[in-house]
Amino acid sequence: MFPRPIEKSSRSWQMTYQSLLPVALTLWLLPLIAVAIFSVKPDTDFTSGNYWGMPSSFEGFNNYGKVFFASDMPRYLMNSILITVPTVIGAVALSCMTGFALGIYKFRGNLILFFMFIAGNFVPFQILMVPVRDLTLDLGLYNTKTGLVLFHIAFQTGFCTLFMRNFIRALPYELIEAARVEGVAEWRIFWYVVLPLMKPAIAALSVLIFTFIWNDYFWAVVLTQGIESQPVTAGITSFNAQYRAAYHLMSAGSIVAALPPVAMFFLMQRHFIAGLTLGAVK
Amino acid sequence: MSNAPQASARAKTFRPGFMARNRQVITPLLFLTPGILFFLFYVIFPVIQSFNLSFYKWDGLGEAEYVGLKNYKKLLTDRAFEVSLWNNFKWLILYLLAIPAGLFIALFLNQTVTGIRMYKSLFFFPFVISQVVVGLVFTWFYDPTFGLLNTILEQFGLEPLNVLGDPNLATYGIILAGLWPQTAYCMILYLTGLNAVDPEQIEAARLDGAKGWRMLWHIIIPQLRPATFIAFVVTIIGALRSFDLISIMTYGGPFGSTRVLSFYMFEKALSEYGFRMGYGAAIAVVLFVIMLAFIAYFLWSMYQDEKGAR
Amino acid sequence: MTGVKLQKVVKKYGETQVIHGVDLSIDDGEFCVFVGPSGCGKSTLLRMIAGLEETTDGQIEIGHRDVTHLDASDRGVAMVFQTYALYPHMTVEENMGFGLRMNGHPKDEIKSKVGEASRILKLDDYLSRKPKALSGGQRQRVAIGRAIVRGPEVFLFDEPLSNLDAELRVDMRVEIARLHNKIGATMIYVTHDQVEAMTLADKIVVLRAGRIEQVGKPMDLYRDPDNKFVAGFIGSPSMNFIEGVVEGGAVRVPALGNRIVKTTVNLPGEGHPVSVGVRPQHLSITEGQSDIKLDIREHLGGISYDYLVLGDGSKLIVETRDDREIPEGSTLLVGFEETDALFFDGVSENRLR
Amino acid sequence: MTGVKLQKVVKKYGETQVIHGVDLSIDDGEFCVFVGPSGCGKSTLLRMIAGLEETTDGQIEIGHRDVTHLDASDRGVAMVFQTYALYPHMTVEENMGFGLRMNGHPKDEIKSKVGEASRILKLDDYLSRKPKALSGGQRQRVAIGRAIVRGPEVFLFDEPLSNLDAELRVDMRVEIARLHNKIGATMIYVTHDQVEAMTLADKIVVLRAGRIEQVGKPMDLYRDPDNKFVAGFIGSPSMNFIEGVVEGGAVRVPALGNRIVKTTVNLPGEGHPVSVGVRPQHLSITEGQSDIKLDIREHLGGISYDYLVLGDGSKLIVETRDDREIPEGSTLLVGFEETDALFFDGVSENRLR
Amino acid sequence: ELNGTLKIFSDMSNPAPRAVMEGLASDFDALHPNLTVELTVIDREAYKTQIRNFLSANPPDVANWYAANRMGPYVSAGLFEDVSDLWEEPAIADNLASTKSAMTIDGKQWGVPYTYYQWGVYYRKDIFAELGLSEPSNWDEELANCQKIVDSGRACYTIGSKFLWTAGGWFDYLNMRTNGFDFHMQLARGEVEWTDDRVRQTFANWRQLIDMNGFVANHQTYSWQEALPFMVNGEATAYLMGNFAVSPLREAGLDDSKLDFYQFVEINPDVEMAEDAPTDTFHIPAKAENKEAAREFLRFVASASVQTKINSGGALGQLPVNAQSSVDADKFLEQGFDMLSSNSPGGVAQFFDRDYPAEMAAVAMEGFQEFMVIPDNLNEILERLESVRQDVY
Ligand SMILES: Nc1ncnc2c1ncn2[C@@H]1O[C@H](COP(=O)(O)OP(=O)(O)OP(=O)(O)O)[C@@H](O)[C@H]1O
Ligand SMILES: Nc1ncnc2c1ncn2[C@@H]1O[C@H](COP(=O)(O)OP(=O)(O)OP(=O)(O)O)[C@@H](O)[C@H]1O
Ligand SMILES: [Mg+2]
Ligand SMILES: [Mg+2]
Repeated sequence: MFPRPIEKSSRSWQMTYQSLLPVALTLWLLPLIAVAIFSVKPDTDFTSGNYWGMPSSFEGFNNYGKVFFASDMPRYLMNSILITVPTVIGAVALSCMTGFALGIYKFRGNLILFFMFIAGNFVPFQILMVPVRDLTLDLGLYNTKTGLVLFHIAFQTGFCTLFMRNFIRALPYELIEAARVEGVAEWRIFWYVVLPLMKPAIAALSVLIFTFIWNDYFWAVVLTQGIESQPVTAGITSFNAQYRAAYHLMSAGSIVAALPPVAMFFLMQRHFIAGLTLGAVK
Repeated sequence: MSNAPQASARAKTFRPGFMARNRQVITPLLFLTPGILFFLFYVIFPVIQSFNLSFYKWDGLGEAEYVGLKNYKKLLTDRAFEVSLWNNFKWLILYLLAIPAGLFIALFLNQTVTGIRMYKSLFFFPFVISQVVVGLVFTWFYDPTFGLLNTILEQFGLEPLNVLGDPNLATYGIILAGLWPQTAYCMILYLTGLNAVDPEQIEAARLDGAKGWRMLWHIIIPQLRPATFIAFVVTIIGALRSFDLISIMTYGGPFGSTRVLSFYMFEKALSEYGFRMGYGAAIAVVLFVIMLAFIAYFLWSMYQDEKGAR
Repeated sequence: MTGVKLQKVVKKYGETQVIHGVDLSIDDGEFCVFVGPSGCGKSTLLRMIAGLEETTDGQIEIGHRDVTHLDASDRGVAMVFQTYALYPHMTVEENMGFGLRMNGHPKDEIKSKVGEASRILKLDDYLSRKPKALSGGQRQRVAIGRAIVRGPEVFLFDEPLSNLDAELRVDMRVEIARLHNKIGATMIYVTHDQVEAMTLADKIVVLRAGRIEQVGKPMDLYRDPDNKFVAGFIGSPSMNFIEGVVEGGAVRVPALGNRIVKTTVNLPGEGHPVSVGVRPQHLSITEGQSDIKLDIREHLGGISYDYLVLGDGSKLIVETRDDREIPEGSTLLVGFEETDALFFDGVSENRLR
Repeated sequence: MTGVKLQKVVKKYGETQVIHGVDLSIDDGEFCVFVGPSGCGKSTLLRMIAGLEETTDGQIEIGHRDVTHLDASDRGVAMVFQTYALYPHMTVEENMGFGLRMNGHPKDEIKSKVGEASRILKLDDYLSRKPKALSGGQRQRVAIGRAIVRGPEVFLFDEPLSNLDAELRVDMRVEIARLHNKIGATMIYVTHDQVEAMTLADKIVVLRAGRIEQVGKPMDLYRDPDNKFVAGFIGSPSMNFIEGVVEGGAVRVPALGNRIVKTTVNLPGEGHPVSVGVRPQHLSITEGQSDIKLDIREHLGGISYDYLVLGDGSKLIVETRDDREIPEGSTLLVGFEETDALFFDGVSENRLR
Repeated sequence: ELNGTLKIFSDMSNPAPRAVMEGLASDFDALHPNLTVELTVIDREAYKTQIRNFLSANPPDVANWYAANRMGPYVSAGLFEDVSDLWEEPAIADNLASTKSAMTIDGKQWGVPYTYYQWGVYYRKDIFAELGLSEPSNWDEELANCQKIVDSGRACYTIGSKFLWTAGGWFDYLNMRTNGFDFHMQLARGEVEWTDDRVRQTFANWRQLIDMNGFVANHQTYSWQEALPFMVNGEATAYLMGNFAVSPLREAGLDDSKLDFYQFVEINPDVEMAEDAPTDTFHIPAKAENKEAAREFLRFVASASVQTKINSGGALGQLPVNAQSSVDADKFLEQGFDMLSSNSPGGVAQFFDRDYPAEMAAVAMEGFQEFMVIPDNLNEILERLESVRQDVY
């Protein structure tokens, strides 16, 4: 531990460190591991008080089978996907444009607009709750995925703009100047020069927004109400209401609900971490 | 070379059209318009509306009734509001523990041994998981009958604790649950920050005889300032926005002792016995004002950075 | 017909004025180099010509076209940046053809033009590589290639070689000279490297704090500077200046043991301060009793530089070619031919002629 | 008694060996410069002496103390980094005093030592500034000041001037020389700058791929290199090498019109290839019919460089001092004094003596 | 003949009620071939907040809700359809007369009830037998029983008060037994101060049970379902709950030999017994599109046969409202029916959070929970409630 590379320290400390790592990790993830074990236990383990022991039999297929075939979870998962994916696309697309405009051009009010996005991103979103709910009702989008998607896009645009603008800002400005000198129109500069260079940022941001939106609970509760439009975070509460005290099923349900962002994170790990570094803020 | 070229120069003098002359202004405007419209529509106007609404009494169904500052006056004597405010401060202070904790883990993991990438990712795990799930997991962890916590306490022969049922402990219990993903977040910020630490400075400090804690304190931490700043900002925001965990773990209880402003306003405005929109909006405004201090601080430091830049 | 003409060109950033009414005309096919100390406005002036900075006042003509308010993309210039500014996501070929492609030229034409440029710059083997797979010198060549392809009227270079290491810099310098010989376009080149300026330029423009100090051929500036600033700026190591006073139609130099330097130039009135400028290679030293001390001697192989400290604390640099060693710390006598000395007004710093 | 001695020092990174058993001894108070092409191991060797890299094998002594396995902070060395490595969050004063503070020296002592160093380096006015408010040269001085304050036995410099611009580099070079004269500590200095190496060093160590090629005084290396590598590496512009063949006890040089160069050195057997090395200033050119062409001529004021292309495509650089203009593209005759030529075995590249 | 679609939103999200609701929908669908019935079942807790939104935003044609005060806000906001016309039809007017008052606001009726259920004490017969206890009939016996149970290492009552309303049930019963039904209504209407001595007496009685550790510990962390296992595992012997608790208890393995029911005991002999019997209802949103079909559906669920069917032990396991319906041959339903029809002379209340205004109910139930955990805070709690009362009414 410490910035001093471990290779430079003694052999025995290296061994200690190597063996300390899995121990620390297990402790750190203990709650999750417990849930994972819960999810493959038979229900008799809970009635017989065997909460923390090894599963007396492996019921993983059974439990997860219930989640997938005997509950509304698949519907909720589908809803989550239908909410998350369009939001990611919309927010990233919008913010590519705003980020480009704010990052490249010098015009009066640039900084003010930029700060508006940042400030908007940082407001406690509860303050938006009542007006946004009314707005959504008025638009006839209450309890629709569209309503949720539109709001998420708008709200995430603040953060995404901050992220994209800072990323674009870090691109060598000469590239844009070079293109200008070459007689390339501004929108073509955006499309052919800036956008391809933003690929890493787009990837990173997409993953980031994906997890944010997937894990959103508050707005799901505020703007939707039923199985036809609620995402899995809200769905899990009804699922849990349905299987109250059936810990094995609740665990399995939770794991299913948590899986997509986790999978996303693992697939796109590099981008994800890059994303945090680049944009670095939420 | 005297007359003719000048004439032709004048002839060729090119008066660009309005578009061409203002290209550097119009282009960004076009690019910004959709984003700004969205944002105004869904974020900026609602904030203003909330301010406005806080001067009304409205049950969300009928007509709103203007009541002036009455909602705010009522806040002053509302015990639940006071509790929420206090809890918010507890959140603010204790949530900041995520920063040193994250730093500690980051330092621990900042090595190059085989599989370390995997470890780093796994340590980051809690942050990727929905707070709803985190809340559930910790509720079970604290469960007074079978929870792991009490199983462990029993091992040590200690009295069982009902963390979430004890009005003095519940908030801390929830904050601890919140610290788990937040620490992971700070950890990853610090890990990336550590990547950017100038190795030559560490070497210089080694030659200067700085070791261990002193190296950390005098050299490493100052260099991690950007990471710390961001960790600070996100932690503060996270603390003030805390809602999911409370909603899942205690629903504000026992008897309202774990409420924070964001939850209380939800309760007042949209929950089963609520629908006092104006009052809820007034709470939101208070929350906003608290946050404003941090937003202002953040913008100010961004402005300092921007001033020097291009 | 593609010279460049600046008339009373002014640039302000907010309140601060960085270019103070520059007048300059660069002929068709000329190689013009801007030099000057850091921050004097070289890049700014170049970028104004390119259209990357707005011109606050005055007029810029390229080939008799008033381009002052034209967008960069409409000026028909090409620019080579210090950082190359290659598009990292495109291959060398795409980089070079990008400008043509964006302006709707047919594929065949692009291909043939890129091919021609790559032949000139010996880039044929790298056409399908991405910039990051190229060495610094190759990247620089691609950047130049990109400029060539569009066949612009004017080339602009902003310190194009300063990111290369010494050896490559020499090679690329020669390359650019060769290119200019070959395509004969107007070129404007910013550098702070003495050698580049002296060797490449048809015409050097010496800038100082947003104003032109002198314009001329390299050797003219070297031999016949208009003022002390230019004299000190051109040539490496810099010219030595020794303070003197006009006395009886000649200049008395106290620091050199009150040596009286005779000259035919028009000296100012009696007692007026005058700077005597002598280049290091025109000074000669011999051991001898005086208050001039040899501080440090640097051997560079063929030549040595001797750093002298005069009695009044000022410093002189002497370039010597012989291998005769005078120990550091010795006292010295310093001499020079009177014809090698230049004289500058001690107050206005203008050259006395 | 603070010389540095390396014995069979080896460095491996995993499997790759980058330092191959170096033996070197540097005397107390000596100024030793490591030069060599990029990647040859200069920095690695220096950092091994500093204790920043572990020594895989061999022994390092500082002042007769075996420090091979000592921690960096216990070796009594100070290092100046290429990037300065100033602590950005501390003022100049804190930067300089940091080492003493970490070693528990009392405040007064730190203050007086920092004061002394800042006086030597003329940093008094900047003591309370943060590094980012300083210019490059000032930062470099602070970095040196930080090294001085700790009063180390040995100073290590890793390309300390390479981030400065040309003018400042000259100033700081002289500054370092002066500092060495003043405090007389042992200094080891890594650079790839010819001029720095030649002017600063008491002793130059030429490295190549982790091995020492030659050690000696600058002018000794310049005049009397042991092999072609050293000959080509020391001196700027580099020595010209022209390929020849031993014929009848002399060397025939086909590229110069089969000129026969006579020499007293021990030549290898008949027909053996030999490189003839001549420095640019020792070549002379005259216009005349031949297959040697003047490619480009660069004027630098006092001197000019002529780039010649020989019939076999190889190149020569000639340094001329006269102002006589030979047009570019002319054909030339090239001559040199036989005594100015060095000879190298065409196969082993060793110097023929 | 009906056609188009009929959208129904329902809060019957627990497994058994859900099946009933789905059955209702499909039966109705089958009756009307040209009509498509779309059923949306929403989580019972979530439904309570969401009804406001969908009533105005995307109203269904039929929605579940509750009788009495709970429907007040929607009626006054004009979101429920006046269905007085249905109540003029004899099939409803005659057979549902007993609940007409609970469905009436401003002299009009706003929906039809389909079920109600008794509250009372469900207990572990086998444990009572084991301890030699019998069903208590007055407060002293209750306390005596409880003492024995506590001595045996169990809790008398399980309860999960995380979502507060279960504590409201306890207060309702203690208050109605201590002060009577009329006092309950006065308090609900805000006509009595919370600091009144009669209220204090209610709490004093409650405290007796609390002080003897009559309730399971940590009830504040559980929902009512999470409190069930205490009873199932025998850690607690009884549960004051609505009849809907029977089905999960049975599912958990408590058959009729282990599970039994008794009416909440008399405390103050001077007051008449009164019961909580919440009535669940169907309404037509004012903005419904297919009101014709909706009315037909209301008639359908109000009919005797349907109510018989849906309230049977295998289905909801509750009491039908229609007088013509028959009560299922279920031990608990029969007992409940008897109790409500013959042993509840004081009156029938809806439930704490249906009789009291929402804001009052929210603060009060929170106070009850606090009282159950920290009885010593009573004064503070009552003062707080009093100040809210003054605010709300
Ligand atoms: N965007 C800007 N805002 C304000 N001042 C500026 C801006 N850009 C440049 N300047 C100022 O204009 C002056 C000229 O800058 P310029 O970059 O042209 O100098 P330069 O001669 O190219 O210097 P260098 O050799 O260091 O590149 C400097 O004093 C600089 O501080
Ligand atoms: N950490 C490392 N792991 C593996 N190889 C390394 C490492 N550090 C340096 N090397 C290798 O060691 C050799 C010597 O590197 P070193 O930095 O000492 O060169 P140098 O002479 O200082 O070069 P330069 O002039 O570019 O600074 C190089 O080939 C380099 O690739
Ligand atoms: Mg510049
Ligand atoms: Mg190096």
